[in-house]
Amino acid sequence: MTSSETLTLNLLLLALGGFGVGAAGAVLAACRPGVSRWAGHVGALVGAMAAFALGVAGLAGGTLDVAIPALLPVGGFSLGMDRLSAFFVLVIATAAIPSAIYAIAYTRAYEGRSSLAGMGLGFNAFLAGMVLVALARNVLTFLVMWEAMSLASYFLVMTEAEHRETQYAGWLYLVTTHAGFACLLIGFLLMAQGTGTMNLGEWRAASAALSDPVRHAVFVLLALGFGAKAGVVPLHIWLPKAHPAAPSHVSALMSGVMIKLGVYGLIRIGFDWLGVGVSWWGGAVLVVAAVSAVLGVLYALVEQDLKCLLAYSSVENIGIILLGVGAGMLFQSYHLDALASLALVASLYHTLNHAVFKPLLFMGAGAVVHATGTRNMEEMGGLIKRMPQTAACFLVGSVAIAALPPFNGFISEWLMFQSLLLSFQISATGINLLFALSIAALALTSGLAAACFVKAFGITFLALPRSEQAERAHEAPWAMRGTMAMSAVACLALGMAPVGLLRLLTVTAADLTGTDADVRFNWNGIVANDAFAVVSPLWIAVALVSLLALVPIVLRIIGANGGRRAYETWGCGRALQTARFEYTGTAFANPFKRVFGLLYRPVKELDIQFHPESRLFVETIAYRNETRSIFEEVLYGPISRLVQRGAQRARIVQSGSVHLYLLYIFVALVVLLALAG
Amino acid sequence: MVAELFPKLVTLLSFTVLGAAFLLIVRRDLAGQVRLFAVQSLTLAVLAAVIAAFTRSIELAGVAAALALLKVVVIPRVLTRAVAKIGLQPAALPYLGTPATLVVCGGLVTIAFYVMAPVAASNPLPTAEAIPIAFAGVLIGFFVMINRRRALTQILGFLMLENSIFLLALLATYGVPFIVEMGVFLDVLVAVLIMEVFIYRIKENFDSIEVDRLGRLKG
Amino acid sequence: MITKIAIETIQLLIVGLGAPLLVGLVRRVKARLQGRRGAGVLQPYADLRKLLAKEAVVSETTSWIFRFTPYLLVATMLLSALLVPLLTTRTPLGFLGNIIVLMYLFLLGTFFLALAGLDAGSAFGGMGSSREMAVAALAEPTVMIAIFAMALRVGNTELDEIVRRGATDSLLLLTPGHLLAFLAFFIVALAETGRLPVDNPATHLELTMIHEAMVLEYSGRYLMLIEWAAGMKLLIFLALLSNLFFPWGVALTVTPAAVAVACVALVLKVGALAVGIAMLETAVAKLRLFRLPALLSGSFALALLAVVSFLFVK
Amino acid sequence: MRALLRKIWTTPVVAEPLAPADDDRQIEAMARQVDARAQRLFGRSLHIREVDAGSCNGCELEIGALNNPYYDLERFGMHFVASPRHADCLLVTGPVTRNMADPLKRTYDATPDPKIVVAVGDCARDCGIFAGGYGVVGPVSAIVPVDVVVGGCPPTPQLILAGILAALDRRGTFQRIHPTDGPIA
Repeated sequence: MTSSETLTLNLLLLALGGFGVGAAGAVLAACRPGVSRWAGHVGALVGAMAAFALGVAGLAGGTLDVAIPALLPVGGFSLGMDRLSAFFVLVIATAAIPSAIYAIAYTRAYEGRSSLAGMGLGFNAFLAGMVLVALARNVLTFLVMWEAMSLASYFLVMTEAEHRETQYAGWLYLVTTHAGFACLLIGFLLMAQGTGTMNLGEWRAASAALSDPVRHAVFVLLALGFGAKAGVVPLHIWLPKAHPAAPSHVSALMSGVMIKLGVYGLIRIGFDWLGVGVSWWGGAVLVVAAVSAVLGVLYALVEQDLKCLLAYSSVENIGIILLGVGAGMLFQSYHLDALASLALVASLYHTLNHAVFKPLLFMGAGAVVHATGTRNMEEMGGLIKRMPQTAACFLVGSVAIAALPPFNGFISEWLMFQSLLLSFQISATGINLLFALSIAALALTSGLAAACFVKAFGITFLALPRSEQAERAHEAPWAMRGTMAMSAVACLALGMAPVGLLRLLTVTAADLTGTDADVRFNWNGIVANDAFAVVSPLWIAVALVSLLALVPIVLRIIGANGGRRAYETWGCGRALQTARFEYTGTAFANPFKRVFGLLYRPVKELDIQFHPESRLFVETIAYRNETRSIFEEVLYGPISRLVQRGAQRARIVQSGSVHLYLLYIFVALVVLLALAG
Repeated sequence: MVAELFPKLVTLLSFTVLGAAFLLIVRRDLAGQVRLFAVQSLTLAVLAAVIAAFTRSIELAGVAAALALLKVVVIPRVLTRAVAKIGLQPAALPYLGTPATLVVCGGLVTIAFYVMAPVAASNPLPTAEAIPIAFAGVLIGFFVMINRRRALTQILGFLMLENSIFLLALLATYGVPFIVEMGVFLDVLVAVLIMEVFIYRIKENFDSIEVDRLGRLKG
Repeated sequence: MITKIAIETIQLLIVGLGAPLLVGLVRRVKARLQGRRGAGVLQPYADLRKLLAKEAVVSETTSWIFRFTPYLLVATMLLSALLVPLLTTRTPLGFLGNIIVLMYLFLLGTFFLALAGLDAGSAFGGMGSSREMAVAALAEPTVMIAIFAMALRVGNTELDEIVRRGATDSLLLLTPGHLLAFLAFFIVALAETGRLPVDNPATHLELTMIHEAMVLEYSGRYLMLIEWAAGMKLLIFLALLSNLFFPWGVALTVTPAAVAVACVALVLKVGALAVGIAMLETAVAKLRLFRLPALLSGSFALALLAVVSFLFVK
Repeated sequence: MRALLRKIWTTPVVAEPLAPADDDRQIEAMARQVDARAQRLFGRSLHIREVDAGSCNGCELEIGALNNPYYDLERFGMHFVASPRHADCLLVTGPVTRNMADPLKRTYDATPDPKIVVAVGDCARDCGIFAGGYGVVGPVSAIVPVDVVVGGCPPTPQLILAGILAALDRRGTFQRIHPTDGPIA
């Protein structure tokens, strides 16, 4: 064992130890909620920091090889680490560190309401499960950890199980995640049978032996399984329900990293396990990604529930990430490996970025929900005066997720655009058109995302408070603000100085495709494909800030009037200025609702009650303007009815007679013996 | 230089013809549609003249002149008179809205390019690269005839279709023989006149020129 | 080094000082077309100077975002002025970013302006923000597809390089895809800069406003900055249109004579486009808000056709 | 569009030129004065917000006429704006009714300094024929400080221009305001 392996092994043990101690501490101190809260989350923090170090070590070239045959049947418990695994461990840790600190303060509100021991246990198990999924090197290890991660997050979603919607969300989550699990199980078994090995690391070499139909079947099954976890449209329906139902620090992790493990799986099947794929695989991923990105942000735009909005925006960001994955797969099948690497770099960059700003936004939303007691944006407003620091952090997150310079989302989207634009190097007209449409989809997504976060920030934080709770809101505790500030600084750092990370990502991508990415970079800028496109994030930021400073100075020199008088908002001389005159979130989204009416199928109802004596006096006006989800109505409605009918039929076999049950077993045994013989 | 410029110019003019077809889709008022048709025909005549000059063909120059006379002057006059006689009509919306129509026509252009690109590649003439454009015009003309409710707009769709076919012949073989072309022109003129009479009939009988109402004629 | 500084300074001066002149020119031509005499072309300078001398009345409801936005808008426009190839194909600060960076800088300004519109808590401001974001979002795909068309044509997305290719290969300008991309980009420019038929810059009716509704709350120096920035945005868009699609006169080498010619050419081209816009604004009416998607989808179709034609008609 | 452009081409500029030898000497002389004064006081840029405080709309018709090609207010660097925040001058019409008294005050307060107020029409001066009506509070000067009153029922556009000029005269002292309170930002 080399010294680097010792280091990584120690870091892994430290991480798992941290999670283990955290879980144990939380459970042992169950009767002292305060202690349990600290123990659970400090343990998680230590573990996450160790995992961060492990990820960095892995990206720097460290490897890991752990095999404990006795722990699990069929191949045993086996862990390993290549750069891709290390990168995802890093992503997990990046989101977990702020979440854990935030949770220490945030979960205080749950004392006496929910079991903090359960939360501590679930949180640590969730983190450990995710880290081990990324490191798993054996089918059974992978599946067991995948299930552990899913179950732990399910229990965390159910923290506030007393609400009906939470129960529904939990149920939906459980069903879809297990449907996905079933797909994964079948896919893995087919793969293991075809290649003759349960070791994930050997699949790439062995996949050549697979017959074509099996390869396609494995791809489809695994893509469905991982896609369901990633929350791509139309497998996304659980996501906007389950993520908001969980406590905010857990939502941050679920949206920030758990769904990324779906991306991890898709990258593995697209670039590693199945070798170089056929072109329709990449095309399919590209189409699904484009649809997810556009629909995700469209649904986010009309959402009034702040956390739901963020959850839908996760669907959008997964779409953006997968655009890169799909494009990379297509490039690879056309033997443009350097471009494939570029697309993959863009994807991975966006993965990390999303793991920074989405938790930031969820933590901000948590602080707001904590302060106002509601998730409905229509009851917020004016919070920038009451919680200025939270507002500033949330603004940074919003600008970053809207992919605007000089923050990190901009860099990854810029890279993504370049890799898509460079698709003109493929000389197949149909593919070119497909890329043109996905460029349009990405552009539409970025425009809509900007609109969506203008709404999210503007309605939540600006203007006058729309409810009494918002009026009385107060700034979040320092620990929560501190973690948000930390994430905000990370957004800026990753946006202004992408060099270090890019260096690691290009190596990671090169490991998968075998060729260096078609991109050069240094502190002065990033150059894609030999001067095809240039950007200089650092200098843009510097120039922007200096111009910003310059303008007021020049104004003062030329003698501008510096007077400022505060007066009420101009409302055409109206006597009363209340929050009722403000534009609401619903109104803000209305133009989009009309333009994309085909997708939203808005339901409008206007109900006016007149005064009994005169129609000139109105007693009440009720206006309802809701959107319906086509997916739930058109796609899942029939499926669930079908399943229900099937279940009704299947009830016949459940007779209650022990003799009959024994007969079933006996028949099954005989059939199996006959087949085996 | 001329040899280089010529194909570019042909392609550009062909695209203008197609562009006029696109504008016709967007345009709502009948008089504007008729004027657009005149513009399209004029572009076509110019294109024919350019090709005539390049190939030094007197026949083709004659065709260009005849085309200019017939489709830029005569037929628009006839149609404008028809528009004036019918008077103002309540707006009849096409079956598909403008954005949807644009999407469909965009798709038709793509299909036309996809189908005709090999044909264009195998044709040795310098004008060949514009063949897909002409074919796209044919498809769009067809679609306009399907999509519009008014009899007059359908005539315009037909005329556009005819223009595109002429363009196709021009690009692929530098035009069909003079005598054939003249025959076609005559046919078109007669067709337009007959259809005009029909429009008046429909208008008198139904007080509308929406073709849907013809369904009432069923026994 | 000195030439580089000189070029960037000239660019800044052209954009910063030329913007009011451009706005004045458009207004003057429009007035003349309406049978009026109109204010002189220098009127916007007087307006801006007067606004600087006035106090600013700021709503009590607003936060720092309201006051920060005008400065940010001006800063983004000045930064854009530094990286756009106005005069030469060797713009010294061109390395800051390509055309996509430029579009995102504009979007950054729009983002904050929309927030500022919401900040005062007035219904007008919110309405303006919502509409502005809708128009911006729907225009975005056209921009990117037009960029893709250009990438297909010249194999590059660097502004300098696109202009250089256009200037050296004059036959390229005759290709249909080029003109289609120009039309698409032109419609987008109208939408992004709030001109008719998308938005009426001279309207007094709050209910029909887009851009104006967002800035109803601004006064004094803040209003001056916003109007100046709006003028600069118009100028940058027109300069982009003229240099990307009609790169006549752009200096390929950096010599004083060539740069002088480029200056004159730029003034002529932008002036011609401004007169064109004034004529268009006289001839067309503002589109109803919910007819805008038809216009923008039309521009999208044009851009897509440009891509198709570059793919098939080489 | 072609027809429209032809029409534009054949229609001359109908705005009265500033040169003498025009039949309507009164407006022209005044307009010249406005031109010179406005230049000195507001740097040849004056933005006007119109407030209807209860007028019968007769004055509004005349004010509207200022915008037409004949009077063409814009050539003097003046134009009407949509918000008092953008305005330098309030043009108030009508006897101030009860419902409009408060909005008028608020509009005045919402206008940044320096600003001028011109009351237009007999009603704005002394409530005209509406004086003593139960819904009328009083003339404009009872609510906000007025710089100039333009009489007439309704006043002609020339007179309104003259009024703006006079107002500029009386407020001649605030030509240039220097930074007084607070830093720029």
